[in-house]
Amino acid sequence: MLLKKLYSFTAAVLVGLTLVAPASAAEKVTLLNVSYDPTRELYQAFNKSFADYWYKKTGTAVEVNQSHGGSGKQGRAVIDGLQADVVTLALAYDIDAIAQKTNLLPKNWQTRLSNNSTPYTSTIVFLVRKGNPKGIKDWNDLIKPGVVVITPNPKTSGGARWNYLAAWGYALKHGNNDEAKAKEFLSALFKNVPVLDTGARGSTTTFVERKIGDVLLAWENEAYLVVNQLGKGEYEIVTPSLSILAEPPVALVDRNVDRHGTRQVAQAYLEYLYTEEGQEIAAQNYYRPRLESVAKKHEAQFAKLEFITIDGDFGGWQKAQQKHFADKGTFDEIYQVNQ
Amino acid sequence: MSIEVRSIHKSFGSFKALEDVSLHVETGELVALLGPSGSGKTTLLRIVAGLEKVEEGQVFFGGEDASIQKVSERGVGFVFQHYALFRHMTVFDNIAFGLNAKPKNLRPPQAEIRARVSELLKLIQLEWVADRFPGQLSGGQRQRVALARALAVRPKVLLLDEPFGSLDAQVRKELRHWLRRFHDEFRITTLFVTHDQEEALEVADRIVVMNKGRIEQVGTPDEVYHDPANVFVLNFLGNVNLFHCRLDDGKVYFGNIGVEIPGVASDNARSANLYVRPHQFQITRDAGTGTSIKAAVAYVNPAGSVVKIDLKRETGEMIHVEISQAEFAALKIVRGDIVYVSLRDVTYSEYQI
Amino acid sequence: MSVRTEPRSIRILIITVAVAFFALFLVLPLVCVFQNAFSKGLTFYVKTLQHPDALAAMRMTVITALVAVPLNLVFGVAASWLIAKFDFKGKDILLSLIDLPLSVSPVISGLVFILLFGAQGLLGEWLGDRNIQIVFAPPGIILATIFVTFPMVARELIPVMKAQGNEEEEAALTLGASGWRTFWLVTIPNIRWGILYGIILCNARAMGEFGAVSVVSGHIRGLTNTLPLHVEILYNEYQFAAAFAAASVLALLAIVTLVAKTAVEGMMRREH
Amino acid sequence: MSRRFVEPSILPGFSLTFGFTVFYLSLIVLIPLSMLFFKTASLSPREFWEILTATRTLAAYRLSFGTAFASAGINAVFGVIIAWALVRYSFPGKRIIDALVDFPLALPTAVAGIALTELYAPNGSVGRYLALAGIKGAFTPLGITIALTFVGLPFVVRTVEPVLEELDPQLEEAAASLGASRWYTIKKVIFPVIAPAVLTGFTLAFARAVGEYGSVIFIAGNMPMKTEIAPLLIMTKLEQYDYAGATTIAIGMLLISFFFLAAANFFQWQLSRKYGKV
Repeated sequence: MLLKKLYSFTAAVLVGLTLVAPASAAEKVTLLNVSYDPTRELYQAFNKSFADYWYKKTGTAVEVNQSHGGSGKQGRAVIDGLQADVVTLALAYDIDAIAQKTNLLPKNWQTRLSNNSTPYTSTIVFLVRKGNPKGIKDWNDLIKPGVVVITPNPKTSGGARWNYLAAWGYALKHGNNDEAKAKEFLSALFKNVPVLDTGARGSTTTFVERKIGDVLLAWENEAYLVVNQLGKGEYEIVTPSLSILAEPPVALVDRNVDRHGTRQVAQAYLEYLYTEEGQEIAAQNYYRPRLESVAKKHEAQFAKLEFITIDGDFGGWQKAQQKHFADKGTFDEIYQVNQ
Repeated sequence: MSIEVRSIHKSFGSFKALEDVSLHVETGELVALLGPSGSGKTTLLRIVAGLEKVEEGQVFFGGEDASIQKVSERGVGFVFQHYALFRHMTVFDNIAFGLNAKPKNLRPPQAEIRARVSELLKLIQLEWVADRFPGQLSGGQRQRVALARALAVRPKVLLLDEPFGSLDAQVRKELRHWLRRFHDEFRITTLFVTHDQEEALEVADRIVVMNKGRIEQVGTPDEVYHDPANVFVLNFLGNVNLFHCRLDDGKVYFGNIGVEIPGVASDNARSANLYVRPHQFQITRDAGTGTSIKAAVAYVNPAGSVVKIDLKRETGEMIHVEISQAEFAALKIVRGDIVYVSLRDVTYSEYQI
Repeated sequence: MSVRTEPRSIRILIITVAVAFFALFLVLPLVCVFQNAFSKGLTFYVKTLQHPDALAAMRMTVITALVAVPLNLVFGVAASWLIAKFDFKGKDILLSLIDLPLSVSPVISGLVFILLFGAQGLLGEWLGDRNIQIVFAPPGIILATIFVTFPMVARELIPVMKAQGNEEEEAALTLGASGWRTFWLVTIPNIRWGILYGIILCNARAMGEFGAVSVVSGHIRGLTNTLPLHVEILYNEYQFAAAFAAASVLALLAIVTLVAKTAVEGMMRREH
Repeated sequence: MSRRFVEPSILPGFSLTFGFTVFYLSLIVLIPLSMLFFKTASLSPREFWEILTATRTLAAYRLSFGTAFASAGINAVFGVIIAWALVRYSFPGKRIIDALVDFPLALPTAVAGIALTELYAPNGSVGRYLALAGIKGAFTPLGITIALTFVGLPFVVRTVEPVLEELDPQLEEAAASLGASRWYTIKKVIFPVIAPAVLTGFTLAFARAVGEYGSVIFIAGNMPMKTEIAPLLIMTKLEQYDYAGATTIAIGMLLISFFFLAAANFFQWQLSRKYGKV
């Protein structure tokens, strides 16, 4: 409500018109969910469901506005003042950044909701063209000469960082935990990457629309989206022997909800993600649900594989970011060598 | 209304356009500002109009200080060199502009404006172009419309900047005469700028000759032509022959020929520069009394109201002479003839003592 | 054959090269946009454009242009009057400062407003305390657009006014008109085609700006999306035909702009 | 020099327009832009220098300025050819071409980017044939150059066109009457006259191309060190919450642009001094 008024006010000041966002007269609550790229379809469905639920429960209509973009970019927008009530990003790192740079939410935000504040998980899988002409089965197939790999840029894309870390984890495991070998493995892998799009969606477009590459490293949910909707019958999903458990976290932005007077509904919004209905929607959108009952129901959909985790294997996002993706991290080193 | 300009100084950046210029124009006079380009004549005109600000000096209209008035309050009629007609308005609207631009309480009723414009259109004999746009008129027509526009507000003084500067020779002559007649009829104090000496001599009551930001001479056309104040004025108004000569014993010596010249006083001078206009010579077939100079006819141009003859002295010096057609007919000169030249008069002389 | 032309063979070669280059770089992209836009049929096309988000984006785009263009127009007229009519110290510096936004990357153009008005920016706290939202809201989009289109009108008007000279204004003043009346009755009618030309170019850029607006928009569907951003969103949702449909509106706008521009040029030429 | 600040004029409105122009300029352009320097001030000179000279930054600069330079060069050549064809010859479709020259100015850059990628990607309608010839269009510096060429095309054509139109026919006739061949006339008589205009167009196209983001980002490929343009690097830094780094790179870009523009202005000033004003 306040958000809308805010827009109207500022617009009116500059524009002299209130056309932009006419504050509705009826009791209606507006939330802003700032999210990352691949969750568009998920939240489209989820918002509808939540609105029904909330209306039945309280009699108040709720409209959830969505903002999507690269996870890092979205985090920065919130830091810079984008009035998010809730953030649902690709990495805990990006929400950590918000907590560190601002006092919008407490530093212990991740402990406030169950399962590390990640109501659904996902993983990184391979998407290959029909019939898997290059015979790609696992990570070590990606570094073979002549295999063209598509992945976004880890510097700008959250998904790409999961890709990178999954590959790193595989290389460590199969190289006696030798970091130098892991670096070599990733260097060889990225030699096979011809385009680094800025976001996961850009990579998918490159792979699907531009028909570039033999294999796309993708979020599992994105891979399913492509296989089932975008290019039916043209693609196959290959699940590697090992991958990373991607945990996209969600959080309430305290200062913003208090300012907007939306704490109650925003909290309910996030909690609804953990309910059976919420979990069901997540599963339908190919996110791995946390709730046992829903997981069981969709068991067939999600392949079983060995997971490494960000906290268990990389010591958390802060460390992983520092080591791999910050300036002069391992990713930069790879490109200095490749140069 | 009289115009008085008092010790005007004006510079553009480091260029001094006008230096200590003072001028008085009587009510009803038609005065020409004459000078080469860059002499400051247009600047002076624009200062009188109030189009240019001055660093020093004042302008008075009818004894009243106009320096403090803005251009729009001065009540001058200004005609621009390139007419500056409003190209998006018809001739009618152009002429009516000054009346329509007056504040509401001073603006005459529309009927009166229409009558005034019609009257002016009649005056400039262009009633039939009232609804045309300036772009559809010839140069001469535009010039007259510009004049009518300036006159519409009944200006106290009329200022014209090179009014005929960009017209063909024929139109120029016509308009020149028209302006003279117009002035004789209405007697509006008029100041106009020109670089054409013939135009100034023909039209103006008085001529102000300017050079390098200063006034060289002010006088009637007769005065400035026949009695120039200095060499610049002399040179600027018509052709002139220059003779360097020795003075001795009341006679002027060109080489070894001594000539007695009327009006040249020679008290104790030694050498002199004599300036002689082409019409001030007399040509004879015979040497006469011996006070003439021998020369050969190098070139004859009989086309025109006078006959132009170039003579070459034995020293190689050229003399430009103009004689009447009647004289020419009597003399029957052809190229190569040897003739004798004597001086009827000298326009101007300089002496070294 | 006139001395001012070349042999036929060379003439044909030059024309061919010009047309080929032109086709490759200009016509093909245009054809590509429309071909993709209608790839799913007219009904789909219309439906895409009638989507509430598309309409909201169009509304935002129009509002942005409605604010940015008049402001830059007023500025353009003032600046061109200043520069064409007066001689003052530092005029050259002022001129290049006016052109400055043209050589600033759109990304930077957006960024500077975040640095100024963002929550972490210089004025962020002050604005936050007063609940005034500039970036990630329409005002930010409008500001970034004004920045990007800043010199567009002025650049068109300065040469026009310079070529015009001062004589007509001076004539009006000697005829007793006040400064304002001179401005409205003489100057404005004389530069009206220049003004229109500037408005058209400024408007096209204002409606089409992507980079700068993208940085300050916040990408909230239905609220802070302009049409170019909407194109990107659709593209990222794998709705390629829809993205190109929205893009075709902008391409159409570009074509209308060009037609209007050519018409105005014709008028200008006819008047001289 | 003791010149006055403003030459006196009877035209009104100097204070008003000067005040308003400077105010609006400061408000919209100068104050926001000064934020770049404000933000960078948090770095020590050494940090500033290190960011500016990091290999990745340098590679991005090289790419941005190199492709901008290349595209401006291509536009200078083809722009003159197009302007020449439009001014001197008549051929079917000339009016349409003349009108469409400004298309890139009017077309939103994002749309241009998507359309060009569609065309020049290996499976695109042009890229297909390029691929056959073994040339990679999209996702290489060539693709970036293509996008920048598109964006900068109008500038050279539009600055050269009026100069060609106003070129005094007597110049060429004089040259021909003096026995010069056509090519010699073009080289020695016409080109020197249009050269300053070509340079102006080149400079404008270059300035526009250097900062271009929307149309490039789709077609670039964004490989660090290879196809990562400087504006993208700024975005990347921003997404790592590195404001100072981003503004440093931005300032670097601004300074290099200014250097190029100043050099071009100087060169042009020399040309026009040599050949007289065009």
